[in-house]
Amino acid sequence: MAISKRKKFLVKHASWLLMIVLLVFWEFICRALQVPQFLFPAPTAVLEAGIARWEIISMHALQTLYTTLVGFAIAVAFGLLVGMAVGSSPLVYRALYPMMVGFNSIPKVAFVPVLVVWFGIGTVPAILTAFLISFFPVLVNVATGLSTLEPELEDVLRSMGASKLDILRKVGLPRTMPYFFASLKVAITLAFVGSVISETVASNLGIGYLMMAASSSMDMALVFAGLIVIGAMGVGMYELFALTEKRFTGWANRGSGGVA
Amino acid sequence: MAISKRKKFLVKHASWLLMIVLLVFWEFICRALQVPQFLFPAPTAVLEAGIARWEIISMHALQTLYTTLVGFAIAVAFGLLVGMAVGSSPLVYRALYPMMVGFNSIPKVAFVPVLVVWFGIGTVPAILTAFLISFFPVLVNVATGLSTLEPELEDVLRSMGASKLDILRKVGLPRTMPYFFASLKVAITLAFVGSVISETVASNLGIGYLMMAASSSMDMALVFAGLIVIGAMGVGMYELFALTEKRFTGWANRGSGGVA
Amino acid sequence: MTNINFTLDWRIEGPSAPFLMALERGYFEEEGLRVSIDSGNGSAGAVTRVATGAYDMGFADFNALVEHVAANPDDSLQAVYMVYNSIPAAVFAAKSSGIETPADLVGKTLGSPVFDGGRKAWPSFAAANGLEVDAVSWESVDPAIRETLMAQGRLDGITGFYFTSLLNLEARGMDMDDVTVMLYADFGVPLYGNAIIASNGMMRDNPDAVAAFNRAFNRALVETIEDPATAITYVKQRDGLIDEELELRRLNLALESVVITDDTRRDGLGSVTMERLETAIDEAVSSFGLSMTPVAAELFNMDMLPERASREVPAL
Amino acid sequence: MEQVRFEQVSLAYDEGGPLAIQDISLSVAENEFIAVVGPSGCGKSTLMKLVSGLTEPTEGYVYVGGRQVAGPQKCIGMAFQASNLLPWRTTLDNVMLPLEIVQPYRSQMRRQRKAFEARCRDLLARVGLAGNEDKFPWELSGGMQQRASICRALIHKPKLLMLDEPFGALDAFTKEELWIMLQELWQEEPFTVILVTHDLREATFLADTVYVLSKGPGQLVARKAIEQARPRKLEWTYTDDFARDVHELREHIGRIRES
Amino acid sequence: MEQVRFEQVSLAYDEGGPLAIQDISLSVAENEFIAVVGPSGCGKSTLMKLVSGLTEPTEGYVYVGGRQVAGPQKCIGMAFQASNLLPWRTTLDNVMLPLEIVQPYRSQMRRQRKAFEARCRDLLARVGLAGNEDKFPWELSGGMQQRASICRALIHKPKLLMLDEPFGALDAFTKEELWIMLQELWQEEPFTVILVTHDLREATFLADTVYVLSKGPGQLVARKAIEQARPRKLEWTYTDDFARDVHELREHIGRIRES
Ligand SMILES: Nc1ncnc2c1ncn2[C@@H]1O[C@H](COP(=O)(O)OP(=O)(O)OP(=O)(O)O)[C@@H](O)[C@H]1O
Ligand SMILES: Nc1ncnc2c1ncn2[C@@H]1O[C@H](COP(=O)(O)OP(=O)(O)OP(=O)(O)O)[C@@H](O)[C@H]1O
Ligand SMILES: [Mg+2]
Ligand SMILES: [Mg+2]
Repeated sequence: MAISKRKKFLVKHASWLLMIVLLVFWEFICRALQVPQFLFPAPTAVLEAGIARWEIISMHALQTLYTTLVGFAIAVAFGLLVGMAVGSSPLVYRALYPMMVGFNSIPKVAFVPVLVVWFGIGTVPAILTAFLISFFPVLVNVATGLSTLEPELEDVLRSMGASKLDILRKVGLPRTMPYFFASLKVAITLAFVGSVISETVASNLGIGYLMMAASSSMDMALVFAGLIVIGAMGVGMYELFALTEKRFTGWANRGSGGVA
Repeated sequence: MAISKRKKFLVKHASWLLMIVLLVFWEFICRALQVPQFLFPAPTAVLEAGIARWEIISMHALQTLYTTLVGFAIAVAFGLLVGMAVGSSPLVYRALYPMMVGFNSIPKVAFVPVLVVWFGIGTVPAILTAFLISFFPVLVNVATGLSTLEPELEDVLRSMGASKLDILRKVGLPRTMPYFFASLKVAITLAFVGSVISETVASNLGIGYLMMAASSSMDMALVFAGLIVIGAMGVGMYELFALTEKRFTGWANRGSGGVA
Repeated sequence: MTNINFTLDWRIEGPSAPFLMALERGYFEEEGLRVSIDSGNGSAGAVTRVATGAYDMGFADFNALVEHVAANPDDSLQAVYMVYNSIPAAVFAAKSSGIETPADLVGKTLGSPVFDGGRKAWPSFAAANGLEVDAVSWESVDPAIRETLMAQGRLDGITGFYFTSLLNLEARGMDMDDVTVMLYADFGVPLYGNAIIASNGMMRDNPDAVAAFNRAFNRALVETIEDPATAITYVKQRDGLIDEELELRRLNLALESVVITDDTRRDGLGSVTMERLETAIDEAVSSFGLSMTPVAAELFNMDMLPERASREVPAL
Repeated sequence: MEQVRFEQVSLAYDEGGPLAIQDISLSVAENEFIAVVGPSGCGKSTLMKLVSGLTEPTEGYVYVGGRQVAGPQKCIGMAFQASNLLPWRTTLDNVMLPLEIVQPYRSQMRRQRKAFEARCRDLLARVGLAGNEDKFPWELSGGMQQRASICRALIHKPKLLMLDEPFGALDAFTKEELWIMLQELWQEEPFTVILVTHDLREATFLADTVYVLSKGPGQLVARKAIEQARPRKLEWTYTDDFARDVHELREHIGRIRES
Repeated sequence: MEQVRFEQVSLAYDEGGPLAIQDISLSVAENEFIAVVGPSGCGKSTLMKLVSGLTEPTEGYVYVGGRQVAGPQKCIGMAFQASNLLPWRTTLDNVMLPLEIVQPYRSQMRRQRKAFEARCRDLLARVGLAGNEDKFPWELSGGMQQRASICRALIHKPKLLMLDEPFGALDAFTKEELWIMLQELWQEEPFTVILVTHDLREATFLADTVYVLSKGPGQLVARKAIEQARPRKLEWTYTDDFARDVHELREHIGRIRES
């Protein structure tokens, strides 16, 4: 029992423990190899910079969080809708899929200038970039989830005379939830990447701007503080999903003990 | 029957047809709105540029394809392995997942300068960037696939006294294939993005370099030709997966008629 | 043979001509050097590349070097050949916004990336022309789109490299008659431009190779000035993508604006005067808000320059 | 009036492949209770899919309620051979499903949710699942899943009820209780029933007419009317009369196997 | 020698929740054929999971082959109540699965693949599935899936065979054929069998000993030895002798239900 309790403790706090281990390791590497500050600052330096400038950082972070979340929300809605279309119709599947893959192979940063020219500098291009970069995983996973739906379950609904829409709502989507939540984890990281990238190209606000500004004044510690804030926001969003996911896909995770 | 034949034809060639429609639409917009060439060149201009410089483009494209594929291969292997660990062990799940999400929220382009210092400019940073950017979707989907494995199927193997590894090989992985292939579609697009981005920052070769060079000589048609070549390579890779996918996940797609 | 890997400030363009010419014509080899040249990612990035030892030498912004050494006093990177005798930055402003003189900039919006040399040196420009530092407001935009935005009238003006932004504005359909161009050097900014820099290790272990590099480069630079059109062919040879005509213009603009100046006519190519160097460093320190002032003599190593006679600006 | 009608129906799952059923013609009157028996793999489940419109016949026509079947039907309740409960819904929610889909319940769902829930709980209690309403399907035993699936087929009072081996995983006593329950429901408010079963006693006890399918591609080989009056009592199953009927069916099937 | 032994075993699926089985003690001799009967939901499948080590008892101990069960066993063949065939494998490959996992077959797989395949095809033919080897599970009827699953449990000649309602979806004739087949196999090379079934005739015909579980949390309420000599013939099932045994079991269960 004692062993199991210790194990539970370990499982519960594993992420913190690992993070601390990694930070210590990073600090050690930086000191031992004397990695120059302007290349890769040690965590202590980053922390220092972060604390010293936390007000500025948090202002920029809020902006980035805002654009990211709006872009992400649009991406999820769009990804779900198109994913449903792709997953339910062979015609749409054939027509859209290659196109989408092609489009997504293109670095979105190439479109930012065009967006800036159309929508001005700042929030809108960041939102759109976050959207453009993050809808694809949602689309692919929703489409895959729907197209691998067991026909037996579909038949249950069909036998009641359910419409296509009913089938989608009552069987297709619930069955697709594990796929959907998996894609959210990928999509949120991409949304952050998208808005930060757009901010580096054209914005006066946001972590992307902060990082550019910091790196142009060679303040790498601040750059890394920005990166870490992004990472932390990503983790925060993940924890949020993890909570929701538990509710929606508990049935699918019934096998794997403590995971879900 | 005639109708069904026409429909089949439509389904088969849908991607081409849609592409042609879009190109015509793009051309039309460019002409009608007189979109300036330096902002968004028309397809005809892009085609012209592409044909005029096809030798150079294909040289750069080959380099990009090479770095992308190597990075992608590493990403798939790594994503599979870590995904298997995350999907089978609650401890690893808890420890690694938040970390990975945090890491992936950070734009990879921020790491390229560091990679350049260690590995010089060119092929290696491009490969590594492609890897870093594209392993996450594979990891997430493999982990999700494994952790949503029906315990009933697992029990079949367990009742034979199969080892954990056997269970993974005989049930876990086959069951996860639909998830895996979905992730490949996302990962390959990201791998292209990664290597191109790395090339724009640190390389003398590759489509990324081509695009930067072209844009600094204000040859937007060539920039877009580069983008389109990337897209086309993405589609090519997708078609390759689609073929393999059919073999491995046909069982899961049995419901959806002509799709798989 | 000594191996030297060298990073440019930016992509292969017209102004890279002398480096490529020295390579292709074998001038480096004649000096006993095996040189490889890579394209760069910004003139500040080049400093980092050399500082970390990833590259032995590079073509980098001298002001970025000042900044780097101010932040990392232990790093003894040195500039060894001042290629651009003055900072190539300029303000480009639309006459339609009513801008003819620096004073007209007050209250206007300028655009450029935060790392742009012109933007960073703005306080110098402002001081030299009697403006408040915050007389203009800034939009941070990527280099790739600032000219587009200005051409569209979304920005009153931009800062940028003279010979880059000028060409970009033209390509976006602006008539240079409608644009006010204020080259920093012409408006009292004493800052230096891009220089060849050498790493710590290079200077310590093999100063002769650095000097040799400079000799070879100097020779190529002189020949480039004499015949830019031929020089451009080496650029084309290296990178088939470039538009020769355009790059020739770019090269000529660079030569005219920042390479052939009163100073270089007087002191020869590549050199600096200690006096101006000190002013320039002070100016950089105050402009960028640096915490310390590096010692001028440690930042620029005069000993590496080829002899004076070979550095004469050729008469055209 | 005729409720279901097969006209020389054949079906091959793969185009040009072997037939699953062949040349079947039969008709079921409104409110008739028929049973279909036959060896394993003869096409009984296939027959059910045809009636409910889940598959289309390769040849011939199927009519339900006088209309040719083209796609899923609205008035049907079906219990599948494998219970096919939705794993993300509790037992109660699984049984509620038809009420969320089928009119007129669907439009009353909002207002009457509580009443519908009570109705589901009642039905679940009747099949012995009281107390299991909030369990998920995988927390039920095989027989319990099957009973939940029967409830799901019944809850919306379909005009045509189709049961594909609904009692296969139940012990004799539970099974017999459910026979009685089904008969009661059917007598209270008559509806048409098609029952597929392997249990000849079950077929005899419940059905008005029993159809026997042959092996291989299923063909109709016999049709036997069971004349016993309703309500039938369990005691009847101990009579010789009953045994004779069962035996006759048994012989039909035995003959198929030998051929 | 004792093959399986339960010592006061209880199990609750949820910690502190209701018991699924309660205080069960029994022992199965080597090569004994036992059957377990009881009302639906009484814990028969749970019992099987305990023997095969898929679940751990909450209280008490389970021994197999003299060793306490801690985790999955190596010498077991199990046919689940729901057939649980792997959907990405053809019928043949599903039946081959144990040979890929269990020693000594596993290490001979490479060299003897052909021979093993032939063996699987033989077994499939014996249960009437010849010609369906290359079909996927969802292309089989319910009864065919069940037969494939029986083959999968038998193919590697396990020392302990566990069958959880293996014949529930089969018609009477196929079922009886398989009874005979199972008895033959068992007599050729004896092994221990635990059979869960709802069919009391089946239990009586096949088993040496029949255990009766009570409703609710399953408890052992009766144990009946069937004395009939082997090999038993189907004719025996028509005798009064047989009927009496079946009836006795029936009464046991009937009494459970009333209580
Ligand atoms: N989805 C399918 N694809 C291809 N063949 C199928 C499919 N479903 C059933 N079959 C085949 O059709 C035949 C009839 O199957 P069906 O399920 O109707 O039998 P059944 O009478 O219900 O048998 P059981 O009593 O075993 O349930 C079988 O030979 C089976 O292999
Ligand atoms: N995975 C599970 N989680 C929670 N409860 C379960 C689970 N599996 C079974 N149960 C419960 O345990 C009890 C016994 O189930 P079990 O499957 O052993 O019954 P059974 O005797 O096999 O019934 P049947 O004859 O219907 O198959 C039931 O009340 C069931 O609800
Ligand atoms: Mg069937
Ligand atoms: Mg059971």
